[in-house]
Amino acid sequence: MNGKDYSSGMVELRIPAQAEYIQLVRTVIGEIAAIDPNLSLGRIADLRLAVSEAVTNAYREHTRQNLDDQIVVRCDLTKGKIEIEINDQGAGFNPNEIPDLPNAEDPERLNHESGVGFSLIRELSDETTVETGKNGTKVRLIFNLNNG
Amino acid sequence: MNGKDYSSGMVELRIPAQAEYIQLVRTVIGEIAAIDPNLSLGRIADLRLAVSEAVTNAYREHTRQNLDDQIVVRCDLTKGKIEIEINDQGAGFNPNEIPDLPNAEDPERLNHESGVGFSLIRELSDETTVETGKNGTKVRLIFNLNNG
Amino acid sequence: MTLELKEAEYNSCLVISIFGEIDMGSSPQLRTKVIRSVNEGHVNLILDLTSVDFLDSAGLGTIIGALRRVRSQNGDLLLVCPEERIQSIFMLCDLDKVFKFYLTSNEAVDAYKGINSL
Amino acid sequence: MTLELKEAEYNSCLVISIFGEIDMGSSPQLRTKVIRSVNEGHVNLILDLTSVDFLDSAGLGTIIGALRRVRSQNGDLLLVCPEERIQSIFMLCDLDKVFKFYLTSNEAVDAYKGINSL
Ligand SMILES: Nc1ncnc2c1ncn2[C@@H]1O[C@H](COP(=O)(O)OP(=O)(O)O)[C@@H](O)[C@H]1O
Ligand SMILES: Nc1ncnc2c1ncn2[C@@H]1O[C@H](COP(=O)(O)OP(=O)(O)O)[C@@H](O)[C@H]1O
Repeated sequence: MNGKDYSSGMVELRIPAQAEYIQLVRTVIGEIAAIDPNLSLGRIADLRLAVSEAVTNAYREHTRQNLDDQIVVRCDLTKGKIEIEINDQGAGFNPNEIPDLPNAEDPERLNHESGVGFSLIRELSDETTVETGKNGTKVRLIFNLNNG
Repeated sequence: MNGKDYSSGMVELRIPAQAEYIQLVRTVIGEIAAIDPNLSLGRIADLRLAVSEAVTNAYREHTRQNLDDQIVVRCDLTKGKIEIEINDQGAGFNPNEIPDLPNAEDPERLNHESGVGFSLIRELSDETTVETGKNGTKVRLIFNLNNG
Repeated sequence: MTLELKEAEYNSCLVISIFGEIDMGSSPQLRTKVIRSVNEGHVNLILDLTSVDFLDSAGLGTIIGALRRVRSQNGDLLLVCPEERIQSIFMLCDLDKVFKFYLTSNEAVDAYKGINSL
Repeated sequence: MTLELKEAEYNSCLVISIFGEIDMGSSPQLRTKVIRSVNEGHVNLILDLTSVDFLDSAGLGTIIGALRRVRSQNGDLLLVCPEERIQSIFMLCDLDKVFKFYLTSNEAVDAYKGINSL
């Protein structure tokens, strides 16, 4: 199956903004990734985590804004890469203004139980882009298939 | 969790008309069904099979008509029932004109390797409705949650 | 996506054990295996469905085709199917009248021995 | 969706073994368990992550909160984490500098014995 072209391999998943469905997204993403044999188990785990973080952020935003709308996840398995888009209808945010956390050596660090989601997303994916505004946020993640 | 209202529990999944993705639909349907504790494992198996048959038919029709369009599966987990819709963009068919198969006792029966998909769908679901025409087919399946 | 198929040869028959999900995508693999086995002279077959997690109408069709193939060579096909959930799919299609079911592959092998010692 | 939590009490510490996926949905269950344990006087904790299949940032946050809670009672929290994949999530967040990792729960229990016998 190596080198097969999955160029029309676009899957779209719309879920209610409910915590129960975040696990479903992880399962779907894991299954789609497994269709292409070029992704290692470790890389699939990275992908699942990055997508899960982005969907969790979308879920939290819909909860904060009291929105009933669905969260839309698109996954495009194209030759050479897997591209995932997570869309919410929230009020947007500035990804450059996420506050830095105290240094790991600083005892203050233990007072911060949140705030690493977005940096995890960036660390895990090969490419992260964010389009965000008053009408919602689209996080796009790219995972390359061949560089492991 | 019994009696919890999943009234906004609508999931939509769009997949390429490719054989690899039919298993994905089964997984998703199984996971969604498992979110509601009122469905037994046996009933989840029925649901997975019925949906799989309908998606296989949609896939075959897209292949016959040489369509690149996606197949759309919607799953609505509402209080008391789970409702699934399978939509294709094919040329439609007349579900009342599916030819009868020879009797099980008739040796002729062995010459028919296909043709039971639709009757399986009807047998497994609590309710099956079909809207079909030149622009495609929508199969709607209802599984009641409480009558086992 | 792919089936795992194992085989065990007895004097009287060939047992093909199937692992995984038999659906439209994977059933051609089973069909090929059956055709090859019949071509090699194995006309008394046993399909062991003990480890089949999922079976759809395409899978049923493939198993019907297998029965037709061995019958046309004066052979037979027995099914090992302890899982009620899988057996019920045959029943829903009235195919429990067409196939013989056994709970273990030993029982099915014994059934062939019985026939052959007649 | 739910975590399975098992505990084993030693003279020197309490081991909480976690089974399943720790995410935003399930981590409150772990938080509750830790708070209850600290309230019952267990300030030397071990979290055994051997059977954790998935850990997200909400899970990390809960484990950070657990460390803060036991530290404020002059206790400690050790992690059993033989799975590289899970350990690497701590590393990505620089949290490998905050936590002590052990490969087996026995090693972690022994570490507490060492401290307590000083
Ligand atoms: N989709 C989003 N919509 C609105 N705000 C967001 C979104 N994603 C992230 N944010 C904001 O960025 C902050 C940092 O996100 P993150 O790094 O994932 O950490 P956490 O979610 O744990 O706070 C969030 O607290 C939130 O204010
Ligand atoms: N979604 C569909 N679009 C067009 N034709 C369909 C569709 N579903 C079923 N059919 C027609 O109905 C027939 C019977 O379907 P089915 O009972 O599932 O058996 P099989 O697919 O094995 O032939 C198919 O052969 C096909 O001609």
